[in-house]
Amino acid sequence: MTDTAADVSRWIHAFQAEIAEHRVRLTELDAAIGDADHGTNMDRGMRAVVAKLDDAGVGVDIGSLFKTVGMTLVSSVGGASGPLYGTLFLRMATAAAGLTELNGDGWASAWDAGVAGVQARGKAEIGDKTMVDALVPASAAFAAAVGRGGSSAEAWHAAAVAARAGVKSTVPMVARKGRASYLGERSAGHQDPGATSTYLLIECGAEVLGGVARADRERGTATESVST
Amino acid sequence: MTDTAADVSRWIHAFQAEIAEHRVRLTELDAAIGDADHGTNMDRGMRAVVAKLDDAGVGVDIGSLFKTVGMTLVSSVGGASGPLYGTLFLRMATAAAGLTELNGDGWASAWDAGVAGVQARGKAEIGDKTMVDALVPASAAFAAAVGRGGSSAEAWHAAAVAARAGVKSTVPMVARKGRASYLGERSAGHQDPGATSTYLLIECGAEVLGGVARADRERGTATESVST
Amino acid sequence: MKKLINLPENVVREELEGIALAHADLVRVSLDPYMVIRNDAPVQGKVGLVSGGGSGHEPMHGGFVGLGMLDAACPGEVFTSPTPDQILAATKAVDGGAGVLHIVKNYTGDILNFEMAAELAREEGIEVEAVVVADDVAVKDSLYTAGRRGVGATVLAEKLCGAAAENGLGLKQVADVCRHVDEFGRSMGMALTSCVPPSAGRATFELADDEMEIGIGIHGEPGRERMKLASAHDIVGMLAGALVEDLPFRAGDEVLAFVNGLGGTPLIELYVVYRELDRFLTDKGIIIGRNLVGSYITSLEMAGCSITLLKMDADMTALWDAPVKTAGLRWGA
Amino acid sequence: MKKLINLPENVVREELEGIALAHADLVRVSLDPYMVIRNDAPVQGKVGLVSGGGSGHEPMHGGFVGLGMLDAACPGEVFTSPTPDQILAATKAVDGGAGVLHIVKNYTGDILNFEMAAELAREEGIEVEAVVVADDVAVKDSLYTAGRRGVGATVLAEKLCGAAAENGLGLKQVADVCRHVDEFGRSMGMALTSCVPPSAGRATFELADDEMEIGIGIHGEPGRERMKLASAHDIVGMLAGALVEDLPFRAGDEVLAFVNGLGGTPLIELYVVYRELDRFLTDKGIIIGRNLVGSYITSLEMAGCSITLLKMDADMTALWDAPVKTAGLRWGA
Ligand SMILES: Nc1ncnc2c1ncn2[C@@H]1O[C@H](COP(=O)(O)OP(=O)(O)O)[C@@H](O)[C@H]1O
Ligand SMILES: Nc1ncnc2c1ncn2[C@@H]1O[C@H](COP(=O)(O)OP(=O)(O)O)[C@@H](O)[C@H]1O
Ligand SMILES: [Mg+2]
Ligand SMILES: [Mg+2]
Ligand SMILES: [Mg+2]
Ligand SMILES: [Mg+2]
Repeated sequence: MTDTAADVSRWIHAFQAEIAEHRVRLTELDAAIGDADHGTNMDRGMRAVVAKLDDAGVGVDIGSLFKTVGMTLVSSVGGASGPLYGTLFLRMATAAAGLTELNGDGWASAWDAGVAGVQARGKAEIGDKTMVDALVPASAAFAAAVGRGGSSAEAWHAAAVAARAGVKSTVPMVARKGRASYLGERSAGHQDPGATSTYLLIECGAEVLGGVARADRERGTATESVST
Repeated sequence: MTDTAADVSRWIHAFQAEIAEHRVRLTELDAAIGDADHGTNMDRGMRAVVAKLDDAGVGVDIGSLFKTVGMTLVSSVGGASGPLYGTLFLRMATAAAGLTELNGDGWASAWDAGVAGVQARGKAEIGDKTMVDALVPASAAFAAAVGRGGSSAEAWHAAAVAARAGVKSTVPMVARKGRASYLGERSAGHQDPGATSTYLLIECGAEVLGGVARADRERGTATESVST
Repeated sequence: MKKLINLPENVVREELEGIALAHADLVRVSLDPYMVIRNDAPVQGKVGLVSGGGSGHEPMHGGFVGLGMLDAACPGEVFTSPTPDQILAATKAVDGGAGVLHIVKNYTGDILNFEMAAELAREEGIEVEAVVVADDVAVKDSLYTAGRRGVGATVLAEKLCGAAAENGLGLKQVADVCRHVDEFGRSMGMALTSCVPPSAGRATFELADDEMEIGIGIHGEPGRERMKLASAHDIVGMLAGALVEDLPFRAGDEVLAFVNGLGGTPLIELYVVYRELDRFLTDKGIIIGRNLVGSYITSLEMAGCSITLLKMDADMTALWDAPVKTAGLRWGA
Repeated sequence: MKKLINLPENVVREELEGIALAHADLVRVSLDPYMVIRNDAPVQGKVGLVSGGGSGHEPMHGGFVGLGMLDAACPGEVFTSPTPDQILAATKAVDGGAGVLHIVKNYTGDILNFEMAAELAREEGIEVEAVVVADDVAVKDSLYTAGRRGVGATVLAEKLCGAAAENGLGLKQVADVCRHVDEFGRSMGMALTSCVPPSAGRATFELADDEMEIGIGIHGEPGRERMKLASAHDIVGMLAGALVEDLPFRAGDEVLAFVNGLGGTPLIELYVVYRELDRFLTDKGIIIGRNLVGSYITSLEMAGCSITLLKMDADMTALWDAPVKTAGLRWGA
């Protein structure tokens, strides 16, 4: 498992396409418990990201690639998700600073740093019904697979499975962070939009970088709202 | 035909009751070509008038009775109809100043003065789709009947018939005065609310002072909107 | 009917009580008859300014009482002209010996009631002039109508005359300022939704979800045309186009451009409209010397806007810039 | 969707262009990134004041930029927080060497973006303090929520801090004024109709013709309770009752009473509400020292109102009375 900046860039492009495809659905999820803009926000941000990458060129330094992604998200998304996704990538950038290749351990520390950044910024814990519910288990599963000496495919697959379980787990939760928390008990029964977009991010990694075929992961079903 | 202040007061009371009964209908007529307040305006004014009469007592001077009616309408109605109905009664007051009885000639000159006042104030002519279209022919018919030596019943009956024809004549007219004039051609096909309330005023006189039975005059039909 | 009110028949009284409580530093309010009077009226030696009309157009007129604008406002019931005794009482209350100007919007009811009031006031020895403002180009001004309605230019007239009176000008000169506004001011409005008069309890007219009314009056009077909802750009083209043609306003003319909300339209939309108006006028070489953007002459909760253009000169501009201290319009004081 | 706009995606930019054109005498506007900046910024030696948030709440915040209030506002897209680079750029533009205060409404997005901006600004050597305003009592303030939303008290904070900064107070003292407002200010709102975000194109929630939402947020967030439409008297009882209990406000307390329209509610109704509020507070022995009635923090075209009460003392009152010269709030200048 070693990925170059070009590989990482393919992942980011795939994520942009995925967000564009699920924009309306993500906004609908946000309409139910937030303010109906998560799809619009992420779509605006990811379009800006790929425009930037296509403009500026990807280069070889994975750290600077992540930094470009993070900075662009921060400066184009706004809302809660802008700084959170931005921080995720900016911290991954610090972890991958100067690297031209990312191996299993490299990815694991990047994820770890990114997730820590998101939690430091947003103060959310598992169970608060946020993107953290997808991100933390995914990162942990990735690291565990790498620790067991697993392949790239195994690590990404484990992460995607964990992210998928994480996003599903948000459905019954009562939100304690973000806009959805205003709803109190009424937030239960709805899938968190941020956790859903995070799941899409990791799923894209599994496909593009882990080479895990889409069908294996029942792609896309996590964007369907699950009623309880 | 000689009426005392008490007779005149019965007429005014009857008119108040008539307006209260037809309030909604008058407002509906005004909604079609004006601003939906003629019934409310006249009802507010006539309630104030009878309250004033009941409070202050009617006295014997018909001139002061008319003056009270006119002043109260002026100060409680507002809109176009307040000054116009107010002026009608204030001019009748001047014509009847100091009189304790009104005979045919007295009534005819009072009407004549009142109508002249309304026209001086509002500058409307026959055909402009206003209360003038009921008032002018009614006053003329009253004077003609008196001139022919007709009885009170005959004079009031002639006035009511003329007023009724007058109000009906407003239906096809294109308004040239008041709020309805903004509608231009679209005002045609609607009966004028002010002409309608004027018709009710004269009809009440015919019943209370002329002793003309209601059925004879197909009472109330003039408040129905006539579609063309 | 969805309104923040108690009983519909008490709206005007309760509103006036609210104004009295909120703005005791600026005005005193009489409930019988309804009047909003400048706190320090009568100002000796100053021409008194009185306006009035039906309620439902707030902040006009009660919100424009104070230093540099009206001395008194006479609110009628919703959409119903005030009565002569009300106007007479206000005229007497603000007469500081230099005469009183009545600023009257051109509606039959307003005209007749103000006329009677002026006659009564003159009988009592007060010098009164009345100027009728008739600026709504949506209505044909002809022998066959009651003439153009008085709308947005009235707000400007009240400000400009107020400044003129404050500067010590005489009755005739202050009236001339008002006549200038009437002569060189033009307005037209449009509605996205109807107003709902409280006593009627229902919309005055119905517009489909994709319709608008061009040329609407501030009492919900029908306009020139009902048509499909258009963009702000096209709406401004229609409204401003009609105004510019009417006076006409010409390249090189300097104007005060007034974008007014009708009560249910938020400021964000008014600025979008103002941007279009600026572009429209700039395109024609017409110069915006001063502007006003906000909801100043409303029609209850009607959504929509009106545009008023007033041709300005240096004197008018100086009057516009002069201090004004009212609940609805305030600067320099 | 019935709005006076062109393309929904251009509303904010076009609004800002409109503001730039209408208020060139007060502010300069940047379109990339979006900023409304006081004309004479940076004012040397004065603490700079920056606020911002999603658009759709006009006149807040862009309409509050000027002498005696904000030095800069950062508008985001409709209902979307601005980004850190925007806030950073504004912070740099208004830094007059005395530090910059960020006035932040308590929403996760606003907090996070302002936090990042403050970090970046500090890295560039600018002293930044941030105070979060969280005054909406409709939301439970607990570990289990993102905390109370920042609403009406923000407007008051911007005015009061603006005056404090103008008076030459230091960053910490100006921030203390903001903390005072946060500590002693409470708000609650209610809606008669939903807002319609332009990009969504449809109402955020549906209310039946006889329903209202008590405790609504300014982005159409659900409130405490949906119930049958009540009288202004009862509505004020519910809103003001919740506020008074919460602080609590006690007999003898002096307050600033702020009745705010949400964008689609006309002034006539707000005065009816103000009358009820005055009666409610007077009944409880609470004294209204100052008041504000109008639409200052809106939610697009939502019909409804909010009430804010802020406990005042002599210092706060002096700050309130100090001159302010902005498009949205102006007196004494
Ligand atoms: N404190 C937080 N920590 C982590 N994630 C959060 C936090 N607050 C909100 N989120 C995530 O952000 C998502 C909403 O993003 P978005 O709709 O783009 O922003 P906003 O809520 O400002 O409109 C939520 O679904 C949630 O997953
Ligand atoms: N210039 C006028 N002369 C005579 N009658 C008039 C004139 N203008 C209006 N009217 C009458 O007034 C009536 C409307 O009265 P009302 O609805 O009470 O007043 P407003 O039009 O001010 O709302 C019209 O139906 C018409 O008969
Ligand atoms: Mg959202
Ligand atoms: Mg009428
Ligand atoms: Mg009327
Ligand atoms: Mg948002």
